[in-house]
Amino acid sequence: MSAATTSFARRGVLGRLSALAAARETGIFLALVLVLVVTTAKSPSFLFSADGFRDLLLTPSTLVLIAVGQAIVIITRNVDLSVGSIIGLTAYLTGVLFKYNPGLPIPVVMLLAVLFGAGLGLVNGVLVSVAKVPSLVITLGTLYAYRGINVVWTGSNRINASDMPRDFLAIGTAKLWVLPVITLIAVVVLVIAALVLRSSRSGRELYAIGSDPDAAHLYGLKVGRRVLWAFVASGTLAGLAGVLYTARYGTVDSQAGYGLELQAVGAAVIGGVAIFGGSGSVGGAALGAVLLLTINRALPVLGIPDFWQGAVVGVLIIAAIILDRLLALRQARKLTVMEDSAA
Amino acid sequence: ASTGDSGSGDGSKNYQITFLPKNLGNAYFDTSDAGGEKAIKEFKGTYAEVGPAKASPDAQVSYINTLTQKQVGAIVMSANDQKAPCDAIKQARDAGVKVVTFDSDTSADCRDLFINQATAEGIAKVQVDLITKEIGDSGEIAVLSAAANATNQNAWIDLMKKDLEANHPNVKLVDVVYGDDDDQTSFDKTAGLLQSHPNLKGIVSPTTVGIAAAARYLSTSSFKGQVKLTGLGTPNQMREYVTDGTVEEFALWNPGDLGYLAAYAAKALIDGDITGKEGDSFKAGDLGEYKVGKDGTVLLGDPFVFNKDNIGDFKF
Amino acid sequence: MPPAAPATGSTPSAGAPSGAAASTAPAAPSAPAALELRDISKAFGQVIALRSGTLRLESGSIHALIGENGAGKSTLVKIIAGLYQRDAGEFLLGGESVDFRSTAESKAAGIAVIYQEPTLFPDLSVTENIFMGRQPLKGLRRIDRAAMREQALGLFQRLGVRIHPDRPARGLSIADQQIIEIAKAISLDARVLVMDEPTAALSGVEVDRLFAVARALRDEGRALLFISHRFDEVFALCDTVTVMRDGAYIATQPIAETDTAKLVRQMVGRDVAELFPKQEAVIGDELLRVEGLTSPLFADVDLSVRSGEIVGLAGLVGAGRSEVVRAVFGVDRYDSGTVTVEGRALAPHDPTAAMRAGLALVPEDRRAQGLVLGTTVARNLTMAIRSKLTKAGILTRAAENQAARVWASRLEVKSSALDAEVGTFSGGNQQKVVLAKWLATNPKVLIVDEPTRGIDVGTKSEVHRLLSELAGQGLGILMISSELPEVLGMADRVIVMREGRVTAELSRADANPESVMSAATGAGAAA
Amino acid sequence: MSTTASAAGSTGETRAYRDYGRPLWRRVLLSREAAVIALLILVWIVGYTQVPHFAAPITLTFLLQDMAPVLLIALPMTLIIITGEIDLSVASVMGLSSALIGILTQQGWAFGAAFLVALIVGLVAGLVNGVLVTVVGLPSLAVTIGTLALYRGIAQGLLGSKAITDFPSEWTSLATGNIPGTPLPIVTVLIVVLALVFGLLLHFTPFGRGVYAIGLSADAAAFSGVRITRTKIILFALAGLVSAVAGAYYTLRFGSARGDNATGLELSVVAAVLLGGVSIFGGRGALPGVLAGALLIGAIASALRLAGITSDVINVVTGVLLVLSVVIAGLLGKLRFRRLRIVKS
Ligand SMILES: Nc1ncnc2c1ncn2[C@@H]1O[C@H](COP(=O)(O)OP(=O)(O)OP(=O)(O)O)[C@@H](O)[C@H]1O
Ligand SMILES: Nc1ncnc2c1ncn2[C@@H]1O[C@H](COP(=O)(O)OP(=O)(O)OP(=O)(O)O)[C@@H](O)[C@H]1O
Ligand SMILES: [Mg+2]
Ligand SMILES: [Mg+2]
Repeated sequence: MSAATTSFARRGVLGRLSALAAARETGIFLALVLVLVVTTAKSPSFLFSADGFRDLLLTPSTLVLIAVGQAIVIITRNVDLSVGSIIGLTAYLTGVLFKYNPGLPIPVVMLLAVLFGAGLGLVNGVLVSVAKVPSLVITLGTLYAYRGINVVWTGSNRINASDMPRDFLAIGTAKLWVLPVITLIAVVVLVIAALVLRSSRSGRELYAIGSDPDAAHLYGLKVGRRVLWAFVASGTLAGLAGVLYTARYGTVDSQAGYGLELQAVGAAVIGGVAIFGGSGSVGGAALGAVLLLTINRALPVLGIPDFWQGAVVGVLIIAAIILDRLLALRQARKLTVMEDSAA
Repeated sequence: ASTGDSGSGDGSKNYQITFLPKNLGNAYFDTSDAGGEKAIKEFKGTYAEVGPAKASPDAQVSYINTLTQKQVGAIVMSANDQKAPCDAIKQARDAGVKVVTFDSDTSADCRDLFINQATAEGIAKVQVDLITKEIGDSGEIAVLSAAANATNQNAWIDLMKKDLEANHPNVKLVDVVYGDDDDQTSFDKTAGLLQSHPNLKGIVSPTTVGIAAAARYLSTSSFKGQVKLTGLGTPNQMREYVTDGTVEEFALWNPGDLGYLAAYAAKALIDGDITGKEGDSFKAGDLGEYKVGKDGTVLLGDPFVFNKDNIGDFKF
Repeated sequence: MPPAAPATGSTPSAGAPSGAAASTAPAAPSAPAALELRDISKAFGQVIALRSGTLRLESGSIHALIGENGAGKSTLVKIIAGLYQRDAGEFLLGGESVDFRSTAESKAAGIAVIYQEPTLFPDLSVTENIFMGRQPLKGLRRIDRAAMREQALGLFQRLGVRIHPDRPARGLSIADQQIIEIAKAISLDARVLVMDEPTAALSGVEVDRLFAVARALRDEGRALLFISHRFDEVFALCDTVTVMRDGAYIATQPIAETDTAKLVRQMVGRDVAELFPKQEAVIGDELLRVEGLTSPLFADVDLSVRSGEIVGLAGLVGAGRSEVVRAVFGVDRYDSGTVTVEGRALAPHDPTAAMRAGLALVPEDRRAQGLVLGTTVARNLTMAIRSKLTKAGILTRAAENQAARVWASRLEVKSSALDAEVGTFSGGNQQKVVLAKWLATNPKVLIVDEPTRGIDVGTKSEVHRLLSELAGQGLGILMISSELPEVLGMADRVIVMREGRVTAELSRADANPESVMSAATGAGAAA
Repeated sequence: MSTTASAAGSTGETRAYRDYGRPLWRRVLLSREAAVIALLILVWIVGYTQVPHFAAPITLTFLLQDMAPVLLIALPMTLIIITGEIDLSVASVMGLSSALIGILTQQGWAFGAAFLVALIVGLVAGLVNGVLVTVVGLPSLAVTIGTLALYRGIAQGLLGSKAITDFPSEWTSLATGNIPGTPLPIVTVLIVVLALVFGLLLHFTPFGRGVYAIGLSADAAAFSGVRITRTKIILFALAGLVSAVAGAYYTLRFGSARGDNATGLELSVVAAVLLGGVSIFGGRGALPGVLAGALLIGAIASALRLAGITSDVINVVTGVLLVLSVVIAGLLGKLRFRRLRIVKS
């Protein structure tokens, strides 16, 4: 019986390395590297021109933000289909605030827009957790409602680059050393989210809730409150993405962010976040977002016409979930073997 | 029990004219529809504008249906698809509603009149002329278009290809990409173009959304001034980039005039002055006299080239 | 449910339980109890789950709570846990009145609960499962994984089990899941530990280990509440026993002052004459034959069942018995071997074919496998015969109700309307629905997997009488049971499995506790 | 509670079990379907009396034409959602069907033959979804987000920037014409026939019982001999097939085959199904509610458009209705629970 302790001894350095190699995220990272290598071999400027490198980092940044938010929500066995619409509303709010209140300092406007996103997320969260209604239905509803409100509010209006301060638009392209500022923001958000989800009690509770909500309730976890906060987080990140969207693209009409929700879910799924909650990481989701958009940009370089991009993305998503399934089966088998040998 | 509607007139003419742009929130259509409104005010009609939020091919159909039911005098629309709205338009015309297309046409047999902003040849030629002049008549160029299915875009691109082959053997059109008249997509597609084609010397974007997005990308990138950009744009959107040197020259007709002309054409149809057959002529307010050409088409005029020197004169 | 026979114990009527309870409750000692419930009531809609829940747990003592299915035991537990809020009554903890709004509050007050349903998070490691919400922390309030893992290993060692601390809870056997629940409760270091049927899925060895831990905790001065349907366990472990019936408190007595017969009387309100009334039946032709059945979970399983015969399939939990019958019935795949029914080979992995051939399987997990919870009694009763009820391919509600009425009455299912949801039924009543559903298919061979697990003595003997009658009518019955008395009492022949293999086949005469257990544990035999 | 005497012992005699625990009016009037149908009638009455031109029969024509693809696809989607799965790829299958019909007719195929090929491809697309979900065992939400991109990508890849617009008028008139003498478009016949077929299948066959059982408890269904894999594959294949039909209808109605036809329609279908009272968790819902849900969305949209309100407001209305319908249903459930408890105690 004393053998139990030793046979399940902690992994050494080698063990950790092999665990890293087996991690789901590593696979996506390698796929990303592969895409980069192949594409750059074909056209060196894909990576090695100043703009190529910048766009590699810059293009996926907004998607990374909402993919991280989406991952947090999906981990709790929910889904937030309204993020695209939240981006639309917060982007427009950003523009409107600048256009009609030229005196407002830039950080205040940004903060207000992010808070607005958080508020929209809060609405989702309250409906889901207080009314105890499935999130797919609720956020499908708010996807429509938020976008509809946006269209009504915007009308045929439109925010142009000239309506906004140059300093704000500069955020869209500014760099800190070699890193675009927007990318830096995305990375900081990602690191914080990853730390919280991995190493804080409340972060782990999100996994527990997603793994089995009924058990979590019996266990005494504050399921409603945690789920609520997950939606607020998703809304906040979508709000931030909306602000950065405005800074980067300079023009906002009523369709900003349209259809991004499925891309965000797709990115999370490609990144190994299980659609039924309980497993996956925000890092994986972020990598999924980068891979998705990098492939999008790589295809034309590789000579595949624009039109086939959707098909490639589809294959990628399906391949990713099949891979997850295979990995899960393998892990189950390995564990049985381990326990047998320990016994 | 429908309540009686004003103007669905027995005695007086039914001057209820509704503009149906490809989508709302598009600066180009804001300008053209404003031109239409101005014309309609002049002849004391009722102006309205409805439209979908997103420019999808089927989205205009239910609007046409509704306008048919409401018995408006005329619909003035820019079609999202050459064929998709035709059946609805036919129903509208059967119900006595006149249908004028502008900017982007449907099949000639389904509408009454098409107000052509410029001939396709003229538009293709002015853009080819501008870009070949700017890049010194040799090297690689690419096209950033709107939706892959946009009728007018594709017609122009075909003509440009022919013109290039015939008259500019050293200029090679290496790629056509589609920004879907979406700002973000166009922006990203520009970035993609520059990477896929390191030797690219020029981009032509025959769409106002595309050229503005491309100009914005170029203006903050290292390609500014290196890669030439021209196409069809509006002065308001392009002013900044012409001033900072990203773009030297671009072309467009005056969309306000286009809407203005379309509204008068609709009035002429309602009045019964014209029926849309070749040779009909009508008076379009300040713009003067216009003649209906082949296939029920009315031509606005030649495209206008904007540059640093004249852009200050335009406010749309 | 009016009592059918005169009761010997106190028989409080449902209307006035409190007075009766007071008369039989032990005199209040001077020191406050660790936990005390007085006249707790709780209703769910129209269902009154609890009328007068009364219970007094002393520190340093193990208290048993017994009662028929639906007596309200689990409801009482969930009120203690703060999962449900009582409608009326008093709840004292250490002499002070408490009012838990959530399970977190009861946990904070030092109450650990093992629920009847496992509450694990399948995607998380077993270590995280044990420490969820109170993981050891290091700097910056980060979780200290190393420390957490060490503590988990310590707990496993104390419980004497080998489970990899990093493995996810998904795929754990029911027994292992229960062990994790126990580890979780122990790690809480609570003053009061409540266990709702923790042994239902455990084997003898595991039960012994659990008991050792429970006694150690008692000796440390904690109060334990133990719920079980197994009297032997109650007598082996507990100091005091409280009986409930119909949501009401019946009696509390020291374990030494009572016996099984008395407890049964108190539970059902009448004498239960015979628990295992197997009648003689004519053993006829062979109906089911399984040869060389092999899968990753079992190997070379041979068995046969004849008409009129009850074959007991005995073994420890985890021996793979359920897996064998699931494969036989076609729910699971198997790698090799044959299943023949009345001489005809059965297509593998096709329950429909098995049903057509005359097999019926009453699975071990009633709520998840036996019944479609969330739909009506009628739909459940006719689920397996729905194709036979059609006219020209069309199935109507009238046809369903017609058939359901017949079978519900034949098994005396307690329900007033046919569109009542089975999820609201008590365990025994649910088991009757499952049995009826399968008898409706008019099977030749009835396979029952733990047919009386977790159901009360009254219903239990009804089930036994039914099985016996069916055998008498010429059915072949294959009965998996982990309860030795049940196997020995009911079976004409006993097949014993261990670690996926058949280790013995014993005639009724040869089957006794020693012979079955030695074949099941491998003791005495060359392993 | 039960007052039936527990006559212990003799089997054989039939006990008195009532068919229903609640009176008819409560079962019917308190159901989700009844609420949706009532709302539909209400909208119709308001439209009829308050909105100019709404009373015209042509409103119904346009409404049915607009909603036909949603109504058609909602039928198999209802069954799929009742099994606890979902199919988000339906609109992409429509696009694929449209693109194929376009390409093939352009290459000189007869329309009928091209239509048949589109149907087969739709069926295969559905089968692929079904196999990935059942045999490979992947979650349908993720799978069909993948095939949503994949099928749409193939459609756009095949057709590129082209829009093919020449279709024989005898076919297009099928999609645009009315049943002679009525304001009902011809496609109504297809909708009614398929609605009857799917209604029978779901509510009056053993297969339908299996569909509900799978959604409520897949395990218990498997143990009762419900062929889960087969059932789900059939349903996904049917969804593919019906989507292909809807794609053909769409192509003919607009006379235009394009790769991007019907983009985003999947969400409208799901919204209609959920609004109609089907539980996203499976096991609950009925077809009449779904049909009413789809018609409700259509009726509100046309009333708004006729009232001169930009029909994008319909998005707000659809969204809010969807949210309200589930929230109110949830709250009502809680309330009923509480009331019963008060009565008892
Ligand atoms: N959430 C609930 N909703 C409705 N009725 C319930 C609920 N929980 C329990 N009941 C009912 O309350 C009664 C008591 O149930 P409880 O689970 O407490 O019994 P038990 O004594 O634990 O039985 P078992 O021995 O089968 O575990 C039963 O009739 C049961 O159907
Ligand atoms: N989901 C699972 N995944 C992997 N192994 C499992 C799973 N379920 C059971 N097992 C293993 O299969 C074997 C048989 O399990 P099971 O508990 O069903 O046996 P049994 O003899 O049928 O017991 P019972 O008395 O509960 O019917 C055990 O080794 C168990 O660990
Ligand atoms: Mg219980
Ligand atoms: Mg078992």
